[in-house]
Amino acid sequence: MNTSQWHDALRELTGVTGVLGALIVSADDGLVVAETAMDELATADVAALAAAVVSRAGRCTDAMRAGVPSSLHLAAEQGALLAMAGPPPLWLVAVARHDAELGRLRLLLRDFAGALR
Amino acid sequence: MTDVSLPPASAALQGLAFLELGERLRQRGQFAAAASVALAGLGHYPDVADAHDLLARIRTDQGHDAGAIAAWHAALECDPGHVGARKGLAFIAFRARDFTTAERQLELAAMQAPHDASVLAALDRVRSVQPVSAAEDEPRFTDPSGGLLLYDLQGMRLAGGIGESDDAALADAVAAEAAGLSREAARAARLLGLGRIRHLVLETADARVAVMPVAHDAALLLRRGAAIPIGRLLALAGRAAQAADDWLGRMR
Amino acid sequence: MRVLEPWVAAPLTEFLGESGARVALVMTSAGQVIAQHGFTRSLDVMSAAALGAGILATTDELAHILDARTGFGAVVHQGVRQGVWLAGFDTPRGRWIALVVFGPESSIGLVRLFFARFAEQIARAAPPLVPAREVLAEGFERELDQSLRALFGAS
Amino acid sequence: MARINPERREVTTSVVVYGAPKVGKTTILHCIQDRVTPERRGGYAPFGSDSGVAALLDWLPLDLGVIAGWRARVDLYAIPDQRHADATRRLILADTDGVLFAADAQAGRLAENVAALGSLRANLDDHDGRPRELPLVFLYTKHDLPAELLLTRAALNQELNPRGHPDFACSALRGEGVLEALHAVITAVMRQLGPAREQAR
Repeated sequence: MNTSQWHDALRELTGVTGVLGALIVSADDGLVVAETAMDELATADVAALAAAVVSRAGRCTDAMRAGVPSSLHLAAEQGALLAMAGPPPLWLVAVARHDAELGRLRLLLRDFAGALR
Repeated sequence: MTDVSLPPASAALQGLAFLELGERLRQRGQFAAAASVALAGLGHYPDVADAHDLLARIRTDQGHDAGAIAAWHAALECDPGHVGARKGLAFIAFRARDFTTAERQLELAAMQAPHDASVLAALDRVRSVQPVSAAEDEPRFTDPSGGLLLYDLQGMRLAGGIGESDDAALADAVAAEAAGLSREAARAARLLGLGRIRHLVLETADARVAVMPVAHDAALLLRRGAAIPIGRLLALAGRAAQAADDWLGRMR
Repeated sequence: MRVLEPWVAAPLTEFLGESGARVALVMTSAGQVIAQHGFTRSLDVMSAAALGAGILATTDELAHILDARTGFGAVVHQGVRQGVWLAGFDTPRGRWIALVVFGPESSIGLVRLFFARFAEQIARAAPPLVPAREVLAEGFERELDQSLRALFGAS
Repeated sequence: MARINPERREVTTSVVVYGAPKVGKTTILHCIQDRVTPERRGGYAPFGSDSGVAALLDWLPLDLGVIAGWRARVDLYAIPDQRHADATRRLILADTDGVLFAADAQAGRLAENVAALGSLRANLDDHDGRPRELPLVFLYTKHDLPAELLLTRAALNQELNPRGHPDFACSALRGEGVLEALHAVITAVMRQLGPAREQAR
């Protein structure tokens, strides 16, 4: 997948009902690599915070000797953050409202994360 | 008369050929002969896990479950990662309708052999027949190898363990990291306007982990094998969270 | 933590806690130290302040040459184990500079995120500026004269 | 700018020693450091010199004690002559409260003094190009050399100090004149913090 295809994939993710934005994040630096999002989503903040959660998740699964995280789903009262590992250090991240089609979003994320490799 | 051409007993015991011989006798139903070969072999090779595994399978076929369980535990003492022993113990537990133990043993087997199709199939089989009754299904905090950990947000372990036998130090280390994860996830949800966190699910190649806040400034982490459906994992975690609420309420 | 302006302490403490940064230095654009956390030797503080201010001044000059209208938000040096974040920000007391050192437990993204909040808090926390004029009362020059004589060892 | 801390009644001002290359700025700071009572000055601190980089900045903090109820301090800066110090030079001048302009009194150095004075003015312009008016004192150095080599004070003032700012002849090596000039520039700087009145020359 080349970078222009990245944007096509991100647009498709953002097209899922209830999705506020999708981005590719460099987990090491917590920075945005590519993004498409609605105006109200602060993608730079999403990148920093998602990368921080991914980093903590990795330390947790490492302590449990359960391997490296490949996906992460944070569900909260008003919305959710989903993240799928691409080729290190990239992660594919999406932020959605609580009424979003999370099941479909999750499958798309999995497919695109795989294609990022 | 046995129609098997038996090499002279001494020769049979030279290498580990007795394992193959014992297995062939077992498969032919000649359990007594198979048992004597296995026992003789164990006399010479007491710390060969496969030898205990062979004896355990023979005992299972003879219907001596207790003997089989003892032999498989002996095999695990020689080799804690012995997948055959885990599968054997799971089989006996399953036959006795002890689905929780069966699932537990197969999960430990899956940890050792994450890509062993027979283990994953057995896991699905055990899970599919298990009645979804709360009591039988309930991961208990009191079971240190139950893969269920309760901790406070400062990272101190309150109860439970993480499924690697009852290694307290490991469980404490996981509690410390899990608290960091819980705090980070809660901060991210708050700062991104997603509201209060409900749960977090992590997937790795070997495991699925649910992290869920619990009242009284605590949280729990539930670890299961990679094959468990997420919905089921969250249902288990939800029930554990209720149990934790009550338990912490009584404690505090 | 050591602060020259007490009202800087709370925002700086929160910034360090949230961003996970290890060392932080806040200074005027001339390199005069306002607050620092994590430095152990005062000379390091002075050197870091002067060098940091110099780097940002040079970067502003580069932005000027490149006609980058708004200049560069921040300068980041990312090493293997540590990163250094240098950024200027406007405060009621003029343009200040922050130099932040962060390790693997933090990231450029987190420092950037919580630095923006830190700058906002500083702007809100700054007490009204005391007008430079009228600080010293009438007749201060006699005391000043005595002090300067004492300073130079003259009786 | 003067940094004023009303809670602790502290005021810190800064003075820059400015001048052409080789005029002896660092020597002037050393001369001051040697003659100021030790307990009233901080350690002389060349910045960055121990890290293999030529000193970016020389700095000498002076404690004036309590004046009219305020703890007063003055930071003296001298910016060495390296090319790459331009950014630091502009930066320090942007925030300074006064300038001690050192000019080598030798006739052969006049052109360099004029150039240095021009660069000072350019660096003192604020972002909108308006010249910043701040206390300025002239220090004509090298008066330990034979008089025939030196321009007279009148000639130096005519070329460099037409507006008649305070000026002092000095020999940094012998230490004469430096403290008087410092006294004058600090007084002028502190006067900025006193009651407003017709600017005293």
